[in-house]
Amino acid sequence: MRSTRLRLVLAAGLASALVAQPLCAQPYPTPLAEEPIPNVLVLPERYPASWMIVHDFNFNALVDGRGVVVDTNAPTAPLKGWVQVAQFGNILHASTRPELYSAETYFSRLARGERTDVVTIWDKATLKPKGEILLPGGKRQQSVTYKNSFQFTNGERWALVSNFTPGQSVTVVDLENRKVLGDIELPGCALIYPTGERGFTTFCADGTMTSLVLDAEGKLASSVTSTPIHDIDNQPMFGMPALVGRTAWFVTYRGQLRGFDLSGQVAKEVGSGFTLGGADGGNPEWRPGGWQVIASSAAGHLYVLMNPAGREGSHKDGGTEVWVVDPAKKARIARIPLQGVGSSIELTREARPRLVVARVDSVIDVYDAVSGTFLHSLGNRVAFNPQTLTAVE
Amino acid sequence: MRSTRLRLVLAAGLASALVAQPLCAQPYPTPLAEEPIPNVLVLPERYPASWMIVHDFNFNALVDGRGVVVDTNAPTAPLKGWVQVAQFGNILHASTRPELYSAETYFSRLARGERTDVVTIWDKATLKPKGEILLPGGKRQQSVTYKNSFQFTNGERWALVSNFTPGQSVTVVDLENRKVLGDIELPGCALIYPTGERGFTTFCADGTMTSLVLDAEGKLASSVTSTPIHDIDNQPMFGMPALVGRTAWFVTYRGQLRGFDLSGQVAKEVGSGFTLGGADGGNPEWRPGGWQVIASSAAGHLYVLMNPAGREGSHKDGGTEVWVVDPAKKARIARIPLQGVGSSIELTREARPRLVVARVDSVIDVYDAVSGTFLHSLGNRVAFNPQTLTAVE
Amino acid sequence: MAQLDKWTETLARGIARSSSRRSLLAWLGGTLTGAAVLPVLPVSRAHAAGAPGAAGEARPPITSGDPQDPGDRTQCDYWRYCAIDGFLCTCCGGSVNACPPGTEMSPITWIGTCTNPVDKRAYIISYNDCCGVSSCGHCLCNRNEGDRPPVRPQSNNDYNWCLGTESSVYNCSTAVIVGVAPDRR
Amino acid sequence: MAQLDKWTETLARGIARSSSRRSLLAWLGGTLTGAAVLPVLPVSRAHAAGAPGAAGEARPPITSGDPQDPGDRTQCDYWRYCAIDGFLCTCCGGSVNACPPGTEMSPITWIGTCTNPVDKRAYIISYNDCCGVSSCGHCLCNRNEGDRPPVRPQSNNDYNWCLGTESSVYNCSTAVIVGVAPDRR
Repeated sequence: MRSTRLRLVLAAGLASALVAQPLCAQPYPTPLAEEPIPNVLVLPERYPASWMIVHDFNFNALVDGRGVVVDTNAPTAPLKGWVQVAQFGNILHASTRPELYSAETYFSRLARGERTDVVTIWDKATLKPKGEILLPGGKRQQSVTYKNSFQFTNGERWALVSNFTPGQSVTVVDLENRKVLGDIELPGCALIYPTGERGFTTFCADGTMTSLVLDAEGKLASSVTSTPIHDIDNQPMFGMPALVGRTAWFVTYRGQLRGFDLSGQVAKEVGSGFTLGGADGGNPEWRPGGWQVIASSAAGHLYVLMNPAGREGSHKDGGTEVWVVDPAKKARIARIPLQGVGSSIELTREARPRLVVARVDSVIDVYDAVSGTFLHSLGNRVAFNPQTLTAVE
Repeated sequence: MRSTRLRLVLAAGLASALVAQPLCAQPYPTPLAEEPIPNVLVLPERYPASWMIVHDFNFNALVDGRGVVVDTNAPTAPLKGWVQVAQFGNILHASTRPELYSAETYFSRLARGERTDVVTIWDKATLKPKGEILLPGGKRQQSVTYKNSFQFTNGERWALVSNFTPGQSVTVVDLENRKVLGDIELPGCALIYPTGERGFTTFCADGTMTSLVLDAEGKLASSVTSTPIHDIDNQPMFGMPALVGRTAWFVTYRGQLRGFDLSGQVAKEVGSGFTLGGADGGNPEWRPGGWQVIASSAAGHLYVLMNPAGREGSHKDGGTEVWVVDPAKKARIARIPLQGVGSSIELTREARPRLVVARVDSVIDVYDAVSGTFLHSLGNRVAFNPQTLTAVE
Repeated sequence: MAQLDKWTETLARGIARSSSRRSLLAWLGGTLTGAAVLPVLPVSRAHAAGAPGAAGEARPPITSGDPQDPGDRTQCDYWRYCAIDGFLCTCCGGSVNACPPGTEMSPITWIGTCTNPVDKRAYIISYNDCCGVSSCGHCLCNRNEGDRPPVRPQSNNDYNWCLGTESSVYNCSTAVIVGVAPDRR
Repeated sequence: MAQLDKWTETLARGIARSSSRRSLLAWLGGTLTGAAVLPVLPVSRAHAAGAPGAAGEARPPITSGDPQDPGDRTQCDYWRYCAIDGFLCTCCGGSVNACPPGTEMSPITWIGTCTNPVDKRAYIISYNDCCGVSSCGHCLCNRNEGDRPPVRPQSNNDYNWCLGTESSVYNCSTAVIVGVAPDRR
């Protein structure tokens, strides 16, 4: 390329014209080596288990959201790079392909003009876009990001995108063949919890849940609606669960834990649920609080972010402790005091897992998830608004 | 529209179903009045003389720059609204038409994809776009914003847009007929200082200045290049001058003041220039410092932002005083100490002008320009990065 | 705009499916007289930790001048904001009930019931979003009393209600008085 | 890319017009041996007020591990940054001499001459920008020694040097050793 030639000409001119003069008593006889240009870093195709995807929602410029790749074990340089996740978007991390996916909305003139909704396919190693799938209709759901607005199904070959106009539907996207398969209407129901091989479950405003099975073309094959199981008024469940295997553990605003087996075509509640219990120091009481408030370890323990100032309306205020629960024993087994007010938590899938806490002041702290010991802080060097955390599986 | 109908149905339902119960001993017998929906504020077509246009460069999201309309006399609500000025853009305020113009660059996917350079025409009253003029070639100059990258000529009927690829040229835009007239090549020359009726002057890397006259079609009619007048190495002039009538007053990094008469077709230096002088407390010496460091009053006084830590390389560090100079007397007539480190200054064109100082911490302070008295602060409530200030003429 | 009719239908269907079989108006009445209905836009964790009222920026107060409408409209604890979530338009070139120049007011939104501390009435407040201009960035405020998960959109304030507008880009939120609610039960 | 040839021509023409009639190489030599040539991107007034070295964020140091290349690469006072202007790529997923994943390194840029405080050599530093991803937002650094107005682009650090790249959107700036300069005169 011309540009390379020009640069080389310049470099050659410099190298020939500008030879270093020897210095007296120079303790370093050899100058520092010349360094290559261009030089762009590349990430591994498989991210290490200490890495996470942090969704920077960037409230002060919502059009400029980011899916940040973060090494939680590297406090000096936690930020590894990012992919764009524009305007109330979502980010998905694949475990079967070296790809990330963002569901985004663009306007041709930043905040106005022609709207384009897309699923963008990103190369995990280069963080460059590999392609995009246009989403028709300008109906992609825009909300503060819930992971369960954008989920895989069919063994990560497809993605499901929530729509909200405020009519509710889900668009089925074939990621392998990069095309939209169609829409599933979901009146009165929201969020996506993959169930079975090729389907998903959604919770509905009447307190029921509906499990849908898709056919090979992505059309609705069958659906089963439960009796009301969700007391939205008095025991509402946070929208994002923690997975232990294929069991999704939800926590309610008042601290009830409920498990749903999503392995079959129809979601089924596991047992009867149980309470996190109380503790001293609550004013008026301890309740879960934050954005992504529940996480799981590979060992099957649940971690819940807890707010001592629990009351009606405190559920997004963040928390000052993480409580650890063994759902097999239906018992709390530890309390982890935090360095600051946390808003979202996630555990790495390392052999000895770490608890990662995004704080309300944008700081991200890392703890030993087994002992609860504070390990180090990533500072506020990752994201303006770290909204969700996604462990690398 | 359906939406209006739905809203009215809802409102009617509320109004009929939900009648307030009378309260005992109610000291306010009448409830607060219902308020109209929709309700969008509109600005006056002619902005008051206390208003300015503040260019928020928004470094943390350069794609999301803003041209903020600010009432400098309203510390409680200085921000009146803004127009978008995307990605190293420029903003121009017309005095002859109720319009603002932004020169901008968009990409179809925020930071990537197809590039579009435009001049956008904004209605000053509604702050809505009225149209845009596409700029061909993807060559619009992108730099930290200099007002003199985007200027009017031909009685505000045309605009001149600087290009940098790094080849240098100027695109002539017909604002009235919303079309591009053509490009003027300017090898080795940068920035635009309107001269005469239909032309401009530019400064060149060899120390000369060139004054160009355009014909009625926007083509180059003639040009005159001066002898070298600009000692770029030792007495470089800040790029943005202050205008007193059609005389552009430039200040150099070392505090020389030089006037250029731009009223004719060929720019001419006015007199011999003079120095701002020194003062105690300099370490090593007082020099101009900041981004927009020189401003003028309608009375013809010049205001220069001064840095007591003046040295080579301090010229963008901001200043702690504003020095007032009478160019007719070639004498400093006042020193105004500032509340904080200022980076850009401008005077209103009010009967008694105010000095507006944008600080390095994003705070904007307002002073009486005649007495130097601090009047009030607009806080950091206007812009993330207030880069330039433009008085309403 | 046709989407809004569909939404009405969706809402009706959702209500029809519900065990309580409430009508649209009953639903409105129920929510209005129950806990505050919470609408509109994004939680800010940067501010959520503070007590309601912590708007995060020191600024001079903006008041109505009417003793019957007390409080500082630049602060999150102003009475009308009992269910708001987003940047306060009062700080963005708009006002408590008007969008800034250059934006478009969303035709649909969610409403809350907020009690005026002086006249003790419960007012119905409509939190219309202002759309088509990028994030205001000033006076972020989030109060979640009565907020419920996205499964109940009409009670969830995480959705972007810039719907039915030319652009879905969110700028700020208003708090408009649209009526007086009956006494709380 | 053809623009770059044009730029070479422009530069040559500009030099031909100049009173000193220096050749391209002479120009390079002259600037290299004079005050540092300042390149690359935007002044931050938010940080410009601080002394050089005030990067504005507390963070652990990142060093080379080589005693011959001393200093903290996350700080504005690191020796290679004598003429940088922009977000330090070291804080953005890149390094002192590499762009973050997902970006494209600008093929042209401006160079400075920075003295290594340990080996006392003057190194030629190329401040290549990383492009195609939005503002990094970390470690903004601006040092203006030798900076001259836009009339001399080769000595002005206000220009966005994301030129000849697929996108002109600026992310961060590197500081790459490309050679050793002769002793300063």
